[in-house]
Amino acid sequence: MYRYIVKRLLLAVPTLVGAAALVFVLMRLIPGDICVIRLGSGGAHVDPASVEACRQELGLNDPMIVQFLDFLWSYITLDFGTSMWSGHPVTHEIAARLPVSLQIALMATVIAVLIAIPLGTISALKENTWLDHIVRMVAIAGIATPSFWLGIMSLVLVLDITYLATGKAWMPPIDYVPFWQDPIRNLSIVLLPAITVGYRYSAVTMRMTRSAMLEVLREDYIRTARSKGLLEQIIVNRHALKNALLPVVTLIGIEFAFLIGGLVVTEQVFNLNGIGRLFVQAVQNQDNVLTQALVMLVVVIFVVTNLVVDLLYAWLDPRIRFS
Amino acid sequence: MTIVAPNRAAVAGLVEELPERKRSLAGVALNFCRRQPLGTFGLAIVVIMFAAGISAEWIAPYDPEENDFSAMMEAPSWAHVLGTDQLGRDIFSRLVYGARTALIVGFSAAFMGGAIGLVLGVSSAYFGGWFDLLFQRVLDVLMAFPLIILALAVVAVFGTGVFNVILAITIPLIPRCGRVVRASALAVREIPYVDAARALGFGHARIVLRHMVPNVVAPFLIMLSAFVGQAILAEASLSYLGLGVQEPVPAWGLMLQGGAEEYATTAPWIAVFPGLAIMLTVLGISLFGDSLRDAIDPKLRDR
Amino acid sequence: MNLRTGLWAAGLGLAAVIAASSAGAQTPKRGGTLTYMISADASPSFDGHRETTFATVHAVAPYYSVLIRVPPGNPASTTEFVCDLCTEMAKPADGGKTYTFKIRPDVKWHDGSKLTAKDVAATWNKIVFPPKGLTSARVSYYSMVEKIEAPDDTTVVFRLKYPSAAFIPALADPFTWIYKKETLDKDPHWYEKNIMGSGPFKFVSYAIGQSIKGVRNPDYYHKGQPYLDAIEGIFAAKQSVRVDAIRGDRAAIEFRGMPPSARDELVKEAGKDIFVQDSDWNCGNIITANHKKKPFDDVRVRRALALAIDQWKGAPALSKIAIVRSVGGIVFPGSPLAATKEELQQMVGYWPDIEKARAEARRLLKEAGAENLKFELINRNVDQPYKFVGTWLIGEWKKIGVTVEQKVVPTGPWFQAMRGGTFDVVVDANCQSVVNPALDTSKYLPQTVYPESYGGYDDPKSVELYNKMLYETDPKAQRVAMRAYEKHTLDTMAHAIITPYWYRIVPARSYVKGWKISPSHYLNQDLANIWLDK
Amino acid sequence: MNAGLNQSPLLEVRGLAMHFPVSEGIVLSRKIGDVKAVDGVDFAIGRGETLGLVGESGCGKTTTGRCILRLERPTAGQILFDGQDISRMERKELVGLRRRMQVIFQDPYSSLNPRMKVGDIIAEPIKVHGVEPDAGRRRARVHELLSVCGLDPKFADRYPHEMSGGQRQRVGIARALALDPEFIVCDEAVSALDVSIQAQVVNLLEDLRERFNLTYLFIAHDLSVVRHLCQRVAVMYLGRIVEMADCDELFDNPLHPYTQALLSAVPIPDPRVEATRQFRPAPGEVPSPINPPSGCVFHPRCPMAVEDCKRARPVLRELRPGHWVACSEVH
Repeated sequence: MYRYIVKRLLLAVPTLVGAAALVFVLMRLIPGDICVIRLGSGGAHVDPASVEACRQELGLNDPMIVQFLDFLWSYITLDFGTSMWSGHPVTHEIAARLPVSLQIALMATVIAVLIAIPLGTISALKENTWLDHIVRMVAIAGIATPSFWLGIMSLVLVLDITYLATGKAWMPPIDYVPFWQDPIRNLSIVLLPAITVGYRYSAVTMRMTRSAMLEVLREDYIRTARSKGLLEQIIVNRHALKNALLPVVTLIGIEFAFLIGGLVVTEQVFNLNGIGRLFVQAVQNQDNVLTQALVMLVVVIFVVTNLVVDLLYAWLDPRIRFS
Repeated sequence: MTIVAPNRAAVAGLVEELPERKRSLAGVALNFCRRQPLGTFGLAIVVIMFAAGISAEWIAPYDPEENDFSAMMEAPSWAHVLGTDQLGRDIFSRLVYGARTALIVGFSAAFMGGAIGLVLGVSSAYFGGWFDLLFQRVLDVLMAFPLIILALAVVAVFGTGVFNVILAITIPLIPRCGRVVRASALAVREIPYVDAARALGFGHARIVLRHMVPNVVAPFLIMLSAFVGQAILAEASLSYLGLGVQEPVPAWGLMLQGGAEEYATTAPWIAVFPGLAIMLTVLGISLFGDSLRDAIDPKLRDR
Repeated sequence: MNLRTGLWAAGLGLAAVIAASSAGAQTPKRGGTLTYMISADASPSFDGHRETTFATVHAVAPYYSVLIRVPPGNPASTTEFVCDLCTEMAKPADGGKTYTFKIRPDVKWHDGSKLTAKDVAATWNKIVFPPKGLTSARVSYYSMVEKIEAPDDTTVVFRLKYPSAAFIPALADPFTWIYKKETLDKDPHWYEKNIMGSGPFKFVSYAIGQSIKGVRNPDYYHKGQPYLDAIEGIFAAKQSVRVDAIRGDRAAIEFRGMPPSARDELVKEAGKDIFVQDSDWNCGNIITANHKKKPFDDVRVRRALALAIDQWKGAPALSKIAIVRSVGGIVFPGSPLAATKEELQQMVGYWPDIEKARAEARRLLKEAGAENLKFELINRNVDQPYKFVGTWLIGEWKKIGVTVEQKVVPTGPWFQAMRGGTFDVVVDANCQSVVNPALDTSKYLPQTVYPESYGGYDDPKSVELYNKMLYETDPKAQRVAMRAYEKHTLDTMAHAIITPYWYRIVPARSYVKGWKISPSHYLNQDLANIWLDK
Repeated sequence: MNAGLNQSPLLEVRGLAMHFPVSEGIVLSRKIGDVKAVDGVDFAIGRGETLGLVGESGCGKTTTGRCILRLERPTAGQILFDGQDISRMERKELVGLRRRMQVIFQDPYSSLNPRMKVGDIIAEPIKVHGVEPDAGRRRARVHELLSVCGLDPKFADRYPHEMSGGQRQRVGIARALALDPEFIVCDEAVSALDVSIQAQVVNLLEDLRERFNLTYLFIAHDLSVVRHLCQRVAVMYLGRIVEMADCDELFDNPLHPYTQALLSAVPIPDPRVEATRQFRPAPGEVPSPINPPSGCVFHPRCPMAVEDCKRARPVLRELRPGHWVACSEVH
């Protein structure tokens, strides 16, 4: 078991290095650099001498290979560098944004699971009835709706409804406060985006629950259980659901890893100061150091979530053993 | 070698009658419609969108790129059934032409990403060894990048425009396809007809393309339907971040950019209709793809 | 100047009340917290000397003092400058080569220590002569400065290499915050990540990428100010968020400027709870064709591109949806040096009869063998107003049979395309803080003279005309010289197409008082004079 | 070694070994051993002869066949085909060999590409090797091949899933014949078929051998089929040949204790049961090929084993004319 974990983590090393190389190359393929952006984005003067000084200061004039090796070496020594944009350590930059993103991701996951598993199960049990059709429609609509559009619409709706009802538009607060500091303020900020993200997430999960349930319900042992006259309830809970959960768990895990990507757009809509928005800022500012750090973070989250999913899988299904 | 009349063994082999051919295509379609009402609904939407995209010139009442400063941000009326946008362009016309853009972007990205992923996935499974190892690591790397971030970087490198947007969406789709295909191709690789093909001295290209690819194509086709939807949504997201298809090209995602948020309260029709168009189209494609899977998957077919 | 007052009819028939001058009539009230939006993702570093974005000014300016500035009571002035830290504006001596400033003796740093001329001189030395490894973004503004000294604790002396009228406006640059010498000596990078000044507000906290907070500086040397107890700036790059924030009264104001749609929305809903100030903006988009690429080397093609554009009809229409408004030439429309409408209409690109202009454009294209011209328009990924302008232009060009594909890129690649000369035609921008047409119009000089001119042309005649204008001291004669330079730039050579100047609209909750709009969003941002009427 | 042949052999295998490395670790993988699937095999097949290769599943007989076909690259040893060593040949050089040497697989269901019509399956090699560039003549040739293999030429337009197992196996044979080979490896070619169909296919193979002067390597675990079709038989155990002799000689007079055990396991009449049952002629488990027993690999299960068997690896000796045995205890 521990051997397996170590092995999996070692396996992630080439992935990390590959991701590092890819983001490194990609960022340097983008024309221009952070110096012309920071010196020129105001629309005024871009003094060539200042650009040169800035490039020198940020080490952008070093040979590519030197920059890349520096980058790798700094990660080996667990020094992730400082943001080229703000001058703050990237750990600092990321730590400031992580709580919002994590909170939304977790809340979205909870919302998704709470909606998806019961509805997916019902849909499978009532296959091809109008109930099933409605649930499926709702689920697929969740995947089909652009999440930013849903976000915009829900925000506008909140503003308009409160305006019509009270004569004064209400909008969620703009600056994030941690839950333990001010739970109400925190939730009023986070709830809307969490629901927006969670809906899409629940849609994916619901579909998977339904098809996994359908598959399990057709297995011989369920038929046997049914023919023995066991209560439907027991069959569903004890036999079917437990087995159907396996692929659902995988999906939840994988989707969780992808959630950071989904947050990119949602955080823009709701002006949340999270990882996704930071990602877009870093790419657009061509802040190579920060972008690299964020990619590494996402890759690590991806690797770890996949590992956790596999371990969970084994825990749920004792037949799976690691060798 | 010369061959003469049928021999003893040959005669012995002719024991069974030739079996009947399978049902006709129309019969299959009819059966699909009966069993999959949702899928049929989805198919209908897709067909309508296709029709709109193909015959945009005849359907659209206005030039979708023509600015009309005398009719800016007009609410839906008989002259402009879905209203006009901030530059006075007819929203209905832009939606109709936008269907073309959406389908071109969606299908080209999905098919290109799918096709490259298919060939790479199958090749990886076929050749095995270091190629496969390398391929898997590359897949891991690409998969770990959120789709929108990878697309964002690609657009930043190459710039916007329909072609570059397609490219930006295609690249992240390749590993998603490659991974699924590789898994099924690994199974196919172990099937003796691949060995038979090798023993017959066929080239790698022929074995991969003619013997392995066609046999992993069924799950792949269903995955493609999901990709088309994903590509359309990715285009919309890229546009939202300002890096999708650019003005004045009529595109749904683009119609949601800027105007959608800016005028969401004062001129909601600008934001609502393109969003609905995206939602309906992706919904249609997904419903159809899902039902197709249900119809094809033998595990789900027996009822 | 050019601050517009009175009624302004909006696109949807809504009216916004603007009464900028009436604000001064009331007696300021003390107290309250001002929450304001900063329309950017985040300030890069806190060091104004190093940064160029308004985000840094809007976030950090309230914590610092400067040597001189535009008058807070009349920030729209283009000619008037007043002291902040000095006691009196310096008079040029030594034939205009020496400026001596006396520094106020009553200024305290936020840490309690006393601010002296040594600090001022050290700061200006850092700005003008940055030590190796330090970036100072506006070094080129100060190329006339030879030496900066502080002979005693209350005196700062600037010695120039040659007399220059551009010196005092450059000295009033809103980024030139005064830092403490002791700190600079210890770590010249300290001010990138930390804030410690002598301004009207004391820095309290910064939530990375989210908000910045400060409280009233009780020891502020401008007596009675600031009026506010506290300030909080919240970063939000998305316009809809900022509009919603003001709509929902989560924030009171956003200083950069919003498009008309935002104003209409706010006014429609909140009515008199919203107070709008607006002004022409010393910023504009310039359409530059790459003279090094065919067929843009042909002046006929460039003239045709200019002729196709109906500025007079386009500007008012665009002003309903984008932050642009006034048709202008190379000079900021509010300036005395600017062309009148009649003068403009003599030039290519401003003809009053658009049909005639477009016929001429088609003729020119045909003559140049560039019928059915197709090209790529590089634009920056900024909605307001870049993309609106781009889309409008493409529609205009289509009318003379020119097909344009818009390629929108993020800021970095946009700059790179211009600097590398890889574009066909680009939507460039020129945005200055202090209005100074004589310097601002150097943008249209050849690249050999002015590095940030991206057309890739060489044009000695243009340099000659510019210099004639620059060194002319008589205002009337200078205006005539400017017309000649302008005509040469826009008509004869058609080096650039000037799109309508930006228009700054700042809607705020009407309880925000005391702040006055200026033609630049960089100016007048220390918030000392703002008070809340609640 | 030219065991038991009077003429120059068509195929000769010398010291053939196929080891699959087993490694551990991911980043710095280190080899921890080999699966010795084939470990020093020698035999030869004369022209027109059929050699049976029998043994339990996992004994390496299929791997031997795959090495000869060069679907695998053997670790060591030589494979002389018509006097030419093919064991080290590269892909390109092998193309010529492919036309002379073919294979018939065990499972008729999976050895045909389900997405191709029968006609195309058979025509493909003819087309690829440029034997018959003309499409019409190629079609005629396909029809010929189908009739030779006892199938109605109309089957050319059918897909494999529309056919029965026996019919499919005939298609497999027709495909193998398409390039007009001299030598065919029949890898358990009839094992998956019903007994009645088995007989038909065996008859067909026999018939084809006579008509086209084919040489077979017939890999099987079903001894009765081997006895019917083969002239000589080699018995494999754990990657090695333990006994080889003329067919009748081997069946009537097995010398190696393993062969004896193999022959004593009475076949079960029901072919389906026979095909699936655990074939275990001797007591005990077959040892792991990763760490085969020292000396004689059969010694742990051998009733006759003596102390010496653990040490010395017995060589294949010709105890009687044409009868070779690898056992130090039989004389």
